[in-house]
Amino acid sequence: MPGLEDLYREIILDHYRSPRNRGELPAPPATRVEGFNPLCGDEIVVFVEVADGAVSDIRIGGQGCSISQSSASMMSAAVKGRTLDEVQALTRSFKAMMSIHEQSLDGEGEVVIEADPDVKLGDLEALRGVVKFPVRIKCATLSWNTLLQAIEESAASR
Amino acid sequence: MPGLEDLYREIILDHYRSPRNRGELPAPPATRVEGFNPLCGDEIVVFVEVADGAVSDIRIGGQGCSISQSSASMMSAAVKGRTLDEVQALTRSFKAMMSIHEQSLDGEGEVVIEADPDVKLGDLEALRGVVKFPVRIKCATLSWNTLLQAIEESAASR
Amino acid sequence: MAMSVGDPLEVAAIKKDFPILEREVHGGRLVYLDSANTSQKPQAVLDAMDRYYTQSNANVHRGTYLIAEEATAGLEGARAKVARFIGAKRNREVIFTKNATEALNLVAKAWGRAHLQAGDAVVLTELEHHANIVPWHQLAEEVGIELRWIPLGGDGHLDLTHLDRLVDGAKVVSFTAMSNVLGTMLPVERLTAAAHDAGAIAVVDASQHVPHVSTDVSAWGADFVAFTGHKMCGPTGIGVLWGTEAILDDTPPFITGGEMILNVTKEGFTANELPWKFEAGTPPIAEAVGLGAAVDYLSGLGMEAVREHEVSLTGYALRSLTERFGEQIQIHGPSEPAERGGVMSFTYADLHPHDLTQVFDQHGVCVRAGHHCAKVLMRQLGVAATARASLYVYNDEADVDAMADAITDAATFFGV
Amino acid sequence: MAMSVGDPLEVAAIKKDFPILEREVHGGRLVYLDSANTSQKPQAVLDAMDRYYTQSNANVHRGTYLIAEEATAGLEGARAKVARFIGAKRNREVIFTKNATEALNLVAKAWGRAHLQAGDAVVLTELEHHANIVPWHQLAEEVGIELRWIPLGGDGHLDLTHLDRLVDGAKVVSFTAMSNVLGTMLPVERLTAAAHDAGAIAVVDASQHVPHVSTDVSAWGADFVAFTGHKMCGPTGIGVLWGTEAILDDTPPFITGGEMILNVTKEGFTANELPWKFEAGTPPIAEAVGLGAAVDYLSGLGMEAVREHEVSLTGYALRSLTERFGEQIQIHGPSEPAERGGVMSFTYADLHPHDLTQVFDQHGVCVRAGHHCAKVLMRQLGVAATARASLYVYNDEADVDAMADAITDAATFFGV
Ligand SMILES: Cc1ncc(COP(=O)(O)O)c(C=O)c1O
Ligand SMILES: Cc1ncc(COP(=O)(O)O)c(C=O)c1O
Repeated sequence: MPGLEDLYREIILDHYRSPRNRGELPAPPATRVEGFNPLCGDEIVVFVEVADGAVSDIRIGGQGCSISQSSASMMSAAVKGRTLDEVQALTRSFKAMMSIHEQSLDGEGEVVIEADPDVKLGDLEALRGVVKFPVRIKCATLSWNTLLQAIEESAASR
Repeated sequence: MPGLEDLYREIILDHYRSPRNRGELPAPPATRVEGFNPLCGDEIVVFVEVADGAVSDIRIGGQGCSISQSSASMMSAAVKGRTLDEVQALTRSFKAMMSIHEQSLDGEGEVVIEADPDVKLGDLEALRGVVKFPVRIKCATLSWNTLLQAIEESAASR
Repeated sequence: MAMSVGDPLEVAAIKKDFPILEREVHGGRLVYLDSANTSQKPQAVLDAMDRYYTQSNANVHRGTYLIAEEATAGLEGARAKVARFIGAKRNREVIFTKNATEALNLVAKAWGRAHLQAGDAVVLTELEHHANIVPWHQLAEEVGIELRWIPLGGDGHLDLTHLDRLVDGAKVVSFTAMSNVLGTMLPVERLTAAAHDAGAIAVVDASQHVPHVSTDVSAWGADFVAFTGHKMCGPTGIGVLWGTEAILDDTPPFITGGEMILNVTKEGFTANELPWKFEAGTPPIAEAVGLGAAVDYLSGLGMEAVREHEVSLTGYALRSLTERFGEQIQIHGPSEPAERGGVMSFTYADLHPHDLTQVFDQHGVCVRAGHHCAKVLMRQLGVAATARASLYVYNDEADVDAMADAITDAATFFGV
Repeated sequence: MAMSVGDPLEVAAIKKDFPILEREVHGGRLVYLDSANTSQKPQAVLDAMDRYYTQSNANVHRGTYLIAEEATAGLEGARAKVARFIGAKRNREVIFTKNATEALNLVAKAWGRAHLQAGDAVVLTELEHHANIVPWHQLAEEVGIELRWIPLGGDGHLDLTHLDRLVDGAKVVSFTAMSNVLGTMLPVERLTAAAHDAGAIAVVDASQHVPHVSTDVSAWGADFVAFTGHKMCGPTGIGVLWGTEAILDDTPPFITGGEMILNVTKEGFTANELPWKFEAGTPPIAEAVGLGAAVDYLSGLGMEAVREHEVSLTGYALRSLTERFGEQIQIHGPSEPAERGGVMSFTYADLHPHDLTQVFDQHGVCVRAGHHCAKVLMRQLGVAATARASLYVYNDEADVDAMADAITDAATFFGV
């Protein structure tokens, strides 16, 4: 079955079957944010604790397909202990890999996000094949958008 | 120009150029009702006086195309002095000629109106050609519908 | 290829009427099992629209010239066809909208705003599509109506134990005629009668019913019935709201502008008569012509035969999937094919439906995964998503078998 | 046949792109002069829709399978094309509606209900189409806003003498970019600036502008811009509302249901992000694909060339009709072709427009007679109806001449 292996790399299935950082954190002090994929019904819950400008702890709840679940699991492993700046850079690089277009800062049309060449995606590289399946891109990015929102809310609540 | 002569018979153009019963009546005692053809903007004003169950006087105002104006003019001549029953029968026969379908009394679908064989349409026969020009049927019937409404309102106001 | 003996439809011939079914995807044939989402279109419908555009395209109800008269006849002829198809008593009871969603919004907002006030109750069911929920939520926010829910019972049916209490004092009972997730056929006449007994109006979302089951809105006794063109072999961009003349006359206009007025001044406006009062602006003319052709197509097949075909094919699907996959597959909804439409929501083992249907795609099998715009129902079912296969006139047992093969393949691929 | 030397468009070739123009009516060729009402469609647009239906028809934003992805790409690709065509900064600022009328209703009702209250003023012009009047009348009845009118001045232009006083304290200034009766091009940027200076939002009805004149909504500086697909070589059943992201974010959803939600529970709902928040239910998918092809077609001709062609042909028409009929013909609107679009409303002697255009039909000449959904303007002009000829890319001097011949014939027939 050509193509499917591009999407479902072994490491993805591994994270799907054994998700890292699954669970909850008491909120507060943690921030809890739910994310929805309106198309398929996937729901993700991100619990994040920010201390000294870094993600001190993170947990993932909710349910979804292998792509959204494994992306969340890999994300949680990748951001734990990182500074918020590092998390931002990682998110940008991940979205760049997903070929997400965003509006440019001066509002002149939409631009392709450029990856930071210094950021290493590690395991997350396995999700590169998702780009060939446009409907699934939202599955892969759901947890990231939810994390960004959680970090914003945690900043706002201080 | 084949076809146009079917629509614009000489008698129609005559009524258009020299409309009968053009003008106004003081209302009250007359009843005044405006009719609109929403498609072309034609507006007709019917002034009708009902006494002893008959149309004792009628005047026509407003503006419109040759078909709506001549139909109104012929109508005014045809109904003046007639009993309300005769006006109803005449209207039915006129609409039958226009192949207007109306909902049947028991509500079961729409039925073709049957003309009363005893009713003579006279000059109004000249409007028969309008049927071949469906958009113009509303022009021909505008004054009739306005008259019916005026008669209804005059009954209600007593 | 498995062929059903005695199928009331000649599916092999019907498939040829639908050009898209000749398409190859991923090197194999297209197996379209997502007609509850949108149906495919027969060539006759495309031809009717092309003929309209290349012969008679003009705006309607306006021009004195020939092609404008033809365009008007096309639109109004389509209205008459639809009226006959659903058993409407009068053509003017058929209002063209852009889809079923607009039709239901018209009811909730135009009729609802005019007739409901704070504290009034509207009864829905847990089976509803979002199109029959969200407009009522908006009205609840705006005027403070109360929503009540007829609960899901066993085997995909409603639990009607407390129906009388639920409708008591309600002003509206609004419900789907057939669930787009479970296929459940609701007891429309019973619900309509219960509504009327309680002094409420009955609104039926027939989006899944009209395409598949012979429909008689007058026999239903409903006040409003909504459905959508693209699920019944018609084009996108057109839906229908049917209402009794009495209730439509008692409903203020919704979307307003040109074509729906008798007069406009700086001070105000006077609305035109039915049906135009509700059709502001240029209507979906080509789409109406296409919908008329779709109605002709379905009438040609015969709605009784369509229904028989779907009952028998649904029976085959339920049997063969259960035989083949046993406990691994969980199919929601009524177990009795005669009590349901050809819509089957299912899950397989612990495979996420999204992953399952992704494998299906590799087999050319088109099946939708998700919440199917029925999140209230999904919560009641205790699932976030299902895979949903849905059948129509062009499907046969070979299509069902192709999906079953794809399930086997997915199970192997994911090692479950 | 009169041919314009140096016409920026090759009309003879363009005519061949529009299959309906090959049609015979009453034994002669079809002379279509009613494009302000609805335009004809080039084969490329019909082909794009047929290709969609025969290759990729599926519901959008839902399926994980190939044709659903293609359908989604078709819809979103069309959105991007439209955004580029009108100078939108972001695709998500482009909302697909069923027509311009729905777009203007969305503004008056969704934005208006949320932001206007009793006593607030909305400024319109006497040139407006009913689509930009009646929704505001409804809002006036509902919440008690006050309508103010920028009056008609000389030569078909607005009288802007008291503009500052009219917009003072207003919340909305809503106006057409080009009159559908007189062809008048309004000073959009000036009106938009006046609105903003007064703290009002600026709403532009560009239904007659986008098809004929290169449009840059961002340069206009407007808040909302509405237009319709069927007047710009696109299909029926689709319109567009453009709005700045800021104002769209500040507008509650209008029509609601599936596809426009993030979540729905029994208690309430959360709306999705732009543009889907405003696109409830199955969108006009094939129609969007067709509109995208229409935009490609017009871009291929070049909107500068389209405009130049229309200015020159309008000039020819104004000159030749005046030369030929002198005092007998009264043509409304700006006398200077550069200040107007190719829309000419006229009356001939005391012939009623309906009778005039009935004779036109015998010559295959399609011209509309009536109030053109602008009864407020008709009253200002002091007429109940006009005949209206309107030009587009496929018209040439021979078409204008054919209408002139038909006028002569009507004059003879009616003996005026
Ligand atoms: C200026 C103007 N605004 C709005 C409309 C309404 O467009 P539609 O009928 O497609 O909604 C029209 C066309 O009829 C128009 O000319
Ligand atoms: C039961 C039901 N109601 C309403 C709708 C909405 O139809 P549309 O999207 O055409 O408005 C659908 C289809 O999505 C449906 O299945």
